[in-house]
Amino acid sequence: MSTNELTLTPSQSPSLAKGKLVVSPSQSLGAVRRPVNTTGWREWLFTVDHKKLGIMYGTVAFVFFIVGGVEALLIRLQLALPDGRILSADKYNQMFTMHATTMIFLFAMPMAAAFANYFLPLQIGARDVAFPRLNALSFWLFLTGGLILNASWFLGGAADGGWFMYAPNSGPVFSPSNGVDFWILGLQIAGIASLIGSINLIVTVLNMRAPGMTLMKMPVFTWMILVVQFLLVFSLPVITVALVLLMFQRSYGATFFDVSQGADPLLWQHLFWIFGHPEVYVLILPGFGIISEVLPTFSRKPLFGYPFVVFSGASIGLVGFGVWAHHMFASGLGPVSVAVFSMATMAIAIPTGVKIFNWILTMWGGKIWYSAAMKFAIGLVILFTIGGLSGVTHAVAPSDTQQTDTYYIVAHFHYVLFGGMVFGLFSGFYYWWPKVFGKMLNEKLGSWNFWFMVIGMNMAFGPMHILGLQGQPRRMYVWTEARAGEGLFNFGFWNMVSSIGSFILAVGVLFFIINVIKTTRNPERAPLDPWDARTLEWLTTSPPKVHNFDRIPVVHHLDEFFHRKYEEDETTHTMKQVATGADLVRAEVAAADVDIHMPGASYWPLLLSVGMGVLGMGVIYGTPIMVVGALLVLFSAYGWVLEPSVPEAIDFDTPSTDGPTKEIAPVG
Amino acid sequence: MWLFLGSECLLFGGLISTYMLYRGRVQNGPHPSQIYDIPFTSVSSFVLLMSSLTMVLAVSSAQRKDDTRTNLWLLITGLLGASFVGGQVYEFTTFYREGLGFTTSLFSSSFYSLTGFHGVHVSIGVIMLMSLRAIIKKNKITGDKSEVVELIGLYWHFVDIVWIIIFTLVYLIPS
Amino acid sequence: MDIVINVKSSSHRIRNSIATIFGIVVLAGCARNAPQDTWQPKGDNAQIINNLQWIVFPMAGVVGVLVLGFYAYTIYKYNDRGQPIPSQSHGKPVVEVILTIIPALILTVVGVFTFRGIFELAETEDTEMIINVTGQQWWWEYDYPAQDDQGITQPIISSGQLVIPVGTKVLLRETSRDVIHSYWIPALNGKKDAVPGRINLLRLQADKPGLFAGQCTEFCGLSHANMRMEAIALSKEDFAKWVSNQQKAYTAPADGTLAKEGEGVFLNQCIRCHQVNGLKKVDGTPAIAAPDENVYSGAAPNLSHLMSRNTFAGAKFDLLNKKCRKDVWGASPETIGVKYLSGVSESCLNATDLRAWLRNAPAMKPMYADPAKLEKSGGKYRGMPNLGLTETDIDKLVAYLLTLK
Amino acid sequence: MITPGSKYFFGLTGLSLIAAILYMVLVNPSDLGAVSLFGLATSGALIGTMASFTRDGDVYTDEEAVAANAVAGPPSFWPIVFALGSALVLTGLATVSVVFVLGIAVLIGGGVEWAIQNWADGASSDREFNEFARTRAISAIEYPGLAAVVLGVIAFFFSRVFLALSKESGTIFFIVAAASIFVVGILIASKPFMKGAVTVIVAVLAVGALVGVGTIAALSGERHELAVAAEEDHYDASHRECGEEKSKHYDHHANNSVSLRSAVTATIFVKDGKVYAEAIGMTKKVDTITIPRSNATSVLFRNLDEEDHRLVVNLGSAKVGETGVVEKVGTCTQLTGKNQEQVMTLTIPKPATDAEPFSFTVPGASGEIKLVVP
Repeated sequence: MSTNELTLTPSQSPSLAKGKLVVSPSQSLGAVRRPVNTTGWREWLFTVDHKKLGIMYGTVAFVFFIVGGVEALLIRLQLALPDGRILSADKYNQMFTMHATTMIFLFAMPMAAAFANYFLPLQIGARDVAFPRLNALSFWLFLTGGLILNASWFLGGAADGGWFMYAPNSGPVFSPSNGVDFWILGLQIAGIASLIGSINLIVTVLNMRAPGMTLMKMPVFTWMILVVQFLLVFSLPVITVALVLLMFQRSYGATFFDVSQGADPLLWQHLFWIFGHPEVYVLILPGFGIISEVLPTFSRKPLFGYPFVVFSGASIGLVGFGVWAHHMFASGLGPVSVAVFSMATMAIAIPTGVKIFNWILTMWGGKIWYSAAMKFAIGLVILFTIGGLSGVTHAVAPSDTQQTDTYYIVAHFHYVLFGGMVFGLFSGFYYWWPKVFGKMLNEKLGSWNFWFMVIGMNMAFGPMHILGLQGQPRRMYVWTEARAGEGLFNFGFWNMVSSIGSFILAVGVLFFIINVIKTTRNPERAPLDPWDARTLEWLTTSPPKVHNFDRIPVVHHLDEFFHRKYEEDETTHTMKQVATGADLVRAEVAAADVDIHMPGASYWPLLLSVGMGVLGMGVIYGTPIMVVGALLVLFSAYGWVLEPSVPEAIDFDTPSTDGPTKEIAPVG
Repeated sequence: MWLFLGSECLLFGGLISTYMLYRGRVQNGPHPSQIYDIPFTSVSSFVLLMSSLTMVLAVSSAQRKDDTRTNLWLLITGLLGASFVGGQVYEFTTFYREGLGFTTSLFSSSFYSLTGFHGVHVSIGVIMLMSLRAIIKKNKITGDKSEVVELIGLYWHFVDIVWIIIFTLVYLIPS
Repeated sequence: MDIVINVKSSSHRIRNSIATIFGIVVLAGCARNAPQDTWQPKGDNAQIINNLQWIVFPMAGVVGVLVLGFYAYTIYKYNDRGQPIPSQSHGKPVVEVILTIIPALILTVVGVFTFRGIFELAETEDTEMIINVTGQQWWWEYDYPAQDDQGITQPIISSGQLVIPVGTKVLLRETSRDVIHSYWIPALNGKKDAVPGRINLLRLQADKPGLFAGQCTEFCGLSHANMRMEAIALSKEDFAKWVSNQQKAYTAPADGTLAKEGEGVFLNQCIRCHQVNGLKKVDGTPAIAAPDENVYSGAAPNLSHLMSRNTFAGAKFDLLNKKCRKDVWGASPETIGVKYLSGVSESCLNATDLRAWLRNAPAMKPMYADPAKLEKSGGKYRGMPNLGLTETDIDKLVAYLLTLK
Repeated sequence: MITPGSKYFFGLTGLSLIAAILYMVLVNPSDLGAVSLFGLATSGALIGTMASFTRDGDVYTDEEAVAANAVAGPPSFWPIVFALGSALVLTGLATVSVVFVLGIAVLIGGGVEWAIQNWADGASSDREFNEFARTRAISAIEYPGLAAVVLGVIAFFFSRVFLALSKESGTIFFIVAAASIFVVGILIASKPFMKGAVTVIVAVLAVGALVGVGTIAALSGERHELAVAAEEDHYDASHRECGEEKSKHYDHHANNSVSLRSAVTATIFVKDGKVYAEAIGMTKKVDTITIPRSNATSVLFRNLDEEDHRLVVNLGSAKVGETGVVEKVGTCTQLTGKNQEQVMTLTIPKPATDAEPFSFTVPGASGEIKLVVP
């Protein structure tokens, strides 16, 4: 809702209107004055700038990536040898639950949100997202959720039911520690964050595109993010219901999953997977989006079959809602449903295949530059193809009953998610680092990073295919010699290979961290257009200014930036360079708009998130805390409503004060 | 708003399916067919339905920039909504008296969750309507009033439609 | 399985040396004798699945090799060697359509076979024998309802090892007493969850006598990894012998023996949860266990004829010592019946594990048996607690248990 | 930085914290009173912080100039409300918790209003502007707060009326009330030159009338049947009567619905006065049903007979409590009509003794199905 009308500027002030000489407030009338610092930690804490939020999302998500990674290494250490003793059964169960939860909800989703936040407005030529303060709220809520989830480690043990937390094993009797409560609340809060974020991004894409940018001229990354946000909007409420039911059961004595009352535990599975399967695409489509930018850029060719890629992305999203029960082939659904879901699952392989073909054909006939970003993108295509094909073997329901819940499925989804998602994100890191920080990541270290990761990944997850087919179930805190088989290549061998691989993988990630540290110390600035890129985010300085674009670009082509640099030679049909990227950016700076209103910083999103966290704790630790949390939430919401979204003129830090306002940032 | 409502649809979808799954599952306490008072609930459903009509009137008055009538219809909608909530409070009380607590059976848990969630939505709607009325009265909305009225109207219709679905599935279809 | 490996080797452009290693793996792949190998069907149902696997895995392998081979060629060929920037074409719809139709066709073929497979596996009409299988944390209970045509005149109850006759279509009616478990004997069929409050059907049939391993495959809490099962297929004659042994009445140990004292200890301690059919209290009334008062799931393994089984504690531990155990596992289909039916003799007993278990069960297998942490389950254990038995008690108990043939 | 304005609230926080601790120690550490006092403390702290943050509302003004131009604010009635709230809290502590909660609510409401009024009065030397500031700061709370109160009042008193009336007249009352709201609305709207004030007056009158009627209704108590229902508890297990004839409580409303089909282990039929059973997975009729011990298992009962029947399960006998009286153990379904079915869910912890085998029977029909618990 607009709060603009509530801003009181001196010209509107009744006293001045009457011409009386009184001392009047000359500043916006917030209950608390809005933060005006533009330096130091306050700038970050109270910012509503989508770029800063994007960087914060990325940083926090990367920290959680490390946390989840350490959990994974502990798991692999435990399983390297039979009857491992590194972790107790209890700790191991918490470890794999939190590994998955952390990687999915606290790394993959927010990291995608980081990219989306940062680049989506830039790619569509907007100054910010539609609701900047809501954007800040999303971030802080996500952080609160993440902290609550991980706080459980220190407060009586983390959740231990596996990331899909099947009822009734997650019920109060079977999981008596508070871990699952923390898990529920952490996910609820992180879920609210995602929901707000996705509505925000959808509105941004639909309403704030630069002039001339039709939907079919949007970069593929933006398209994929849009599809993901729709998936989130429609899948998150379902998990919310499931979590609420579980919370009622655990905290308030309801009996939704209590079999002795006649409950059906499959309800949880249905609700969970109606969310859970679209969630898989939520995780993977951003990766697809990133490489759909990287592959064309480094092949110097547009994406092959742009509309097909877009529509296959959308149809993957759509069909993704109709295949949830393929996670439940073994749960006794009855042959008809199994057959239907089996077929639907096969059908989803088709658009996925289309994507792979299009990526390959994008490179066909190109002029390929194998930079680190490109290597990761190629790695994604290969690894995802393998993961996709093992996915087809799961679609064959009878075959799936042999493979599901074994290491084969662990291998499958790591190829899909690690191969298809993490490689995409790393590709994005290398591709966009110069844009975000104005410095180039070291290509040589990038290469080491890539090769260690790709070898480590295949050594860690490749053998899991074999382990699964040899019959090693997942989620076992120990495996036993008695079931390992004979000969050299038994459980023992492959588990060891896998564990070694996981450490090689970790070294690969370490290379990335070294690279980042080295780059930060390196004073050399990156060129304005290091990759000869194709999309609008490069049409501004690196890093971009607070208001993103000095003037809002007008779009005529898909890959607008590229087409401003190159023109096709009529006779030879080759491309002729007419300008460099740097030239274009300089031209933009020269023609800058003046007096750009940007939304001002705010305390409230942060405070509201803290309030939500306290409220959540109250569910576990008692009503008084809940009351405190609720009051905090109400108080911040009140402050929020009172605060005008755009600060008074004196708070502007944009250059000029005279001249008409050309662009007013949206409110929210 | 549409996105939000779409999201809400799924939320209610989840709750309704939970209810549909569990409606006959009674180990203790009364069974749905034993306590539902269909005539009463029909009336309250009808009241809610009428409030949708008055909401339409409010929106059309707002479009004609007729503030007094907008206010009137908003008030009426709010009152009808409030009396619906009153009906629900009554219904919950009688059910409780009949021995149907929140944790009595699966049916009761899912019934209260579903209708409770809906009741909260209606209450929020009523509060929005009343506040909106006050804001219009004080002439606080500088922009297009009818747009705001329409948005809240959209929400109100949504809540209403959800109720019609709930009423049909929960009360009318014999389990 | 080898197919997957092919995909990998070609995919990553990993050089020849590594490919050779994978080649060896392929050879090793089928000869490893892993007890839970999913590619070694030993019965009809598993065979149906295996046939499907032999369609879809090679198909995936071939497609993978083709696609990735083509990709490798692209990567090699279009490296930047100074060629001009290519024309900015947005692709050819014809190619797209063809590339959509080809996978669709392949998948349709796979789909048809899958469809048939699903309905073949769901067939239960011609069942010859039923067994109720009940899962709980963390062991399986098997009970055989009376079925005259199978020679079962009284219900049989057992745990740890499922005994079935060869060539008979056996229907498992699975359910659970607490959380969801999953019953999986890979050599005989795919897995099927045991869902509390539901009865799921799973058909097994073994072609030849043999011992088949399995493992609970739905995460079921603390000791999920220790919830194992074994299925033993016996020839029809041997199965009849097994049945008659299971239906044999209880014989109390002779007075004055160590075993008789063990019976006393049993009646003092174990009977709280563990039933031994036919056991009588000192006053002559039947001793009925009350697991429902002590264990949350309300059940503990019935120990009648314990020594006819080869495992205990959810099949985590062997009742046979290593040598005897190997003897049974390694037996040929012809001899396994005799070896299995001979049960556990004193010389074959795995006394170490059994005694350790009686001494302190939760230390041997993680269970929720700490009374301090059982608030949410109303003070009931989830698993066997530490009974604090003395060594002499344990001696007596072992002697007694050995009489439960 | 503690400003004069915030001191009040910090004081309030301290006092109510002490009160809360005392209450928790003396009365009950976990009930509503403690929560409310605790909430009062927190809200006091919050408002206090807010006041000190805003430096008592000295919004970026030159303080001295304000002081010099200071104009007395309009008279305020919030202190009185505040006092009323305190009185209610005290009364509530001594009497009913509803009054107590009401008091807390009034206290918070009055406090907030007072604080903001106070703040706005000091905001500048311009009264109009101060008024504007007040409205702006408060309306975000006031409107929804008031709306919630109105909603609460209507819902509460409406439901009281229904509870007091009989089922039928309650429904009629509902129709009349809703219809009159609607009709009055139309009547007012149909006037070409309607006035907003009319609406308000009518609405206030209506709500006032409702409060009046509602109070009377609340005082007169709930209708008879409800009180009886609460007392009798038709659905209590002790009312379960398993005879052939109809039971007054248990068969109060017959429940002929089944939703647990996936879980039934066997189906028991009665047809032509005879009982027989079928079990899942068995092609032939069975005369024995095996149910694992301690496992909730459902059995479906289908009546194919002309007459009503119920399924009874006999589970031996047991001593009841400490009295030592031996009673039959068992349960039954409700009376089931022709072609209807009902589910019986059983959890049997122990096997039968030889003397008293378990069985299913149908009163009024011949034959029995043996029930085996191994």
